Amino acid sequence: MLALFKRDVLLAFRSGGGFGLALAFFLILVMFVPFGVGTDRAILARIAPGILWIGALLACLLSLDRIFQLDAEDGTLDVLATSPLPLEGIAAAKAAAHWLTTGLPLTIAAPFLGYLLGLPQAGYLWLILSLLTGTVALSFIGMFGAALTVGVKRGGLLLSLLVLPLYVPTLIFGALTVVRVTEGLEPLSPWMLLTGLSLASVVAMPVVGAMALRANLR
Amino acid sequence: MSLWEYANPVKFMALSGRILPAATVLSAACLFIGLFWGFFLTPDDYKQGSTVKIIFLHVPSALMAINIWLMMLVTSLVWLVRRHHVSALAARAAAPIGITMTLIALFTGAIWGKPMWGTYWAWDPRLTSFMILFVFYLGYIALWQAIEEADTAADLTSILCMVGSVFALLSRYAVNFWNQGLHQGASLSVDQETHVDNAFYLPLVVCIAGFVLLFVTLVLLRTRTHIRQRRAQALMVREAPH
Amino acid sequence: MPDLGKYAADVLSAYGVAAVLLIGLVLVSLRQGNQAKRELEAQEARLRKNGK
Amino acid sequence: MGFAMTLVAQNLTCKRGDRLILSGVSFTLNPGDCLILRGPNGIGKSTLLRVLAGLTPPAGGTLQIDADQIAYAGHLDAVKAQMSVADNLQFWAGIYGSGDAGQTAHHFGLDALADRLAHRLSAGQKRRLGLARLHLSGRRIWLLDEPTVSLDTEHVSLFEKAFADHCTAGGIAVISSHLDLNIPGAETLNLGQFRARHQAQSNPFLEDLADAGPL
Repeated sequence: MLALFKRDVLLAFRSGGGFGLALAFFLILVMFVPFGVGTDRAILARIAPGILWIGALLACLLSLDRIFQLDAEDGTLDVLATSPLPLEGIAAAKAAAHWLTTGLPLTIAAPFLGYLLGLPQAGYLWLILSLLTGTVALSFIGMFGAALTVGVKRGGLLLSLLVLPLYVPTLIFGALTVVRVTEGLEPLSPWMLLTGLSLASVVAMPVVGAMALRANLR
Repeated sequence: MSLWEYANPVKFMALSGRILPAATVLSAACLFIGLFWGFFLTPDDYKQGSTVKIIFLHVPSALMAINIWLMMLVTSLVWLVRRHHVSALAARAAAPIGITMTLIALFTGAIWGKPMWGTYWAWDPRLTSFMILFVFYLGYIALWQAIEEADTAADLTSILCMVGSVFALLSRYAVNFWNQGLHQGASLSVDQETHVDNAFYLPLVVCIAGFVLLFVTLVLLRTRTHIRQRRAQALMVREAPH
Repeated sequence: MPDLGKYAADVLSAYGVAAVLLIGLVLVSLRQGNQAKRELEAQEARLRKNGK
Repeated sequence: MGFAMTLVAQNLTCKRGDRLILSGVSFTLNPGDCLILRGPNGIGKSTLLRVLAGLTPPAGGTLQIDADQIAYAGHLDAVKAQMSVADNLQFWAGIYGSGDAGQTAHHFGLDALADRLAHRLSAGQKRRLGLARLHLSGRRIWLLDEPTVSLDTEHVSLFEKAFADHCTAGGIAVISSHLDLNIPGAETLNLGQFRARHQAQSNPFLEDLADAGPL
């Protein structure tokens, strides 16, 4: 499992990998917000938590279809499925690699982009914390969507349609954590729910992801 | 005589063919009586005026929107566990009905909302949940259409339905957590104190029965269509050997 | 026609939208059903003719 | 060894989509046996190999095979183009938790190419890398789908030798091929004899549907 995880991380950084893509997309998205809503500091600061969370979520979505598609195209997925690794392990390793190469960089980039939007002082710690645990759920749920659509040619759009509704609770709890702290309310309860959701995804998503993969490999 | 026998397509076609005319007549009658009664014979509400008549569309369609998803969940699980093809096809047949019911619930709700709350749309938890349900239906239908191999499509949509149900519940909880709403409590409940007035209660029950029967009629009709399409594919194997 | 008062437009449009959607669904279902039936019958006839 | 290492297929039935393509496929392979699957295009060689590999469940019949000993190679090379030859081998060594990547590279004459990115390999070199992966897996049952396609005669004989060595060492190989392979002691199974009757459906539901009178 470790070997697969390491290889996926490595490939993300190689040419044609998705590493820089998500970050660049996140930056551009945040940059576009003042173009759309104006430069009023008060408005930007107010919508900053939501923008950052939605931006991270969409950036995460961007590289999901690479999780299985590339391995399916060159036959690696078939071989992996007959290897000592259980499909659940393959699914988990790939989701974890996706998180390390997408979720984690987005988390690290978020406070800087938050500064550009004038996120209130109190928000930074919880922005980082919420993205740190929340992007785990995004990667694992997204991996499930990728497993469903691995057999569909050019399934990127379908993948988004399937995954976005599944992202609703994650987005609500994640953004709410940051919104609440910037409004001077306690952020702990939505954050705990968010983290619980992430933990549950880590446990459950590889199982259903493997089910979907099995159906697709048939 | 067990229910599982209707997993045999021939038996299902025979039975559904016999039920269908009766179901059609009954659902048309119930819908006509219920809606006629509701529209023409009920008094105006002292507070809501004539808009209360929208209840006869809004409540049944909202109930059906959720229950059709539940029915899809059950038939999907039956497919995953026992691999009865008719069950998978019934889930497929139900989805477009479910999405239509969701749309009716959303539209009638919005139209009702304007005079009552002063706006067509508010980010009320229930409205929001229905919007989310709508997107779930969309994804489910899109997945069926995207996958060519019929049994694989049945597998994948069933898994999506299963996982989607969990996330729909989670979303409902999350949305409640996020915003408290404008909706009144349950319209229908055993508790005489809270449920809607008797004058509306009876026609509402007839309307709900009408919607349920309409669903049964349509789901049978659509399942029959899918079985015929499946037979056409199966016969293609005979037509073009290897 | 009952007197719908000042909300006439709202009530009527709600019933209108619902009617359009429901009738649309019924018509689409019927059309798909008939089409599937027709195509299947054509196919069955073809198979019978070829004696398979 | 012994019982667990034999591969027994009894009355196997394979499907492709709605269509039953093979039925009644039976054979027994003991350690050291090599089976070459022959037959016209589309007969179901690839499908049978996928069934043996456990990727596709058989539509019927029984299959006894030690899943922990399977090394499968489909018609795609499963080679990562963006990684070097050495990295590719190292990765599979990590997945199978066995074998020495360097030694295997040497064994298959891939030493000189070790640092080359896989997308710059020729078709034959890629195939050789795929073969090295099978060897590296340390698994006893090799399932190969058209391993010699697009290879020159020199490579073909290299492959034949590798299969012969594997079987001599007590391994099992099932190889689909469109041309004759010269492997000593190999048996050939022509799948044409197992072709399912051409009307057969892949499951009872479809069989019922197709057999029914007009619906």
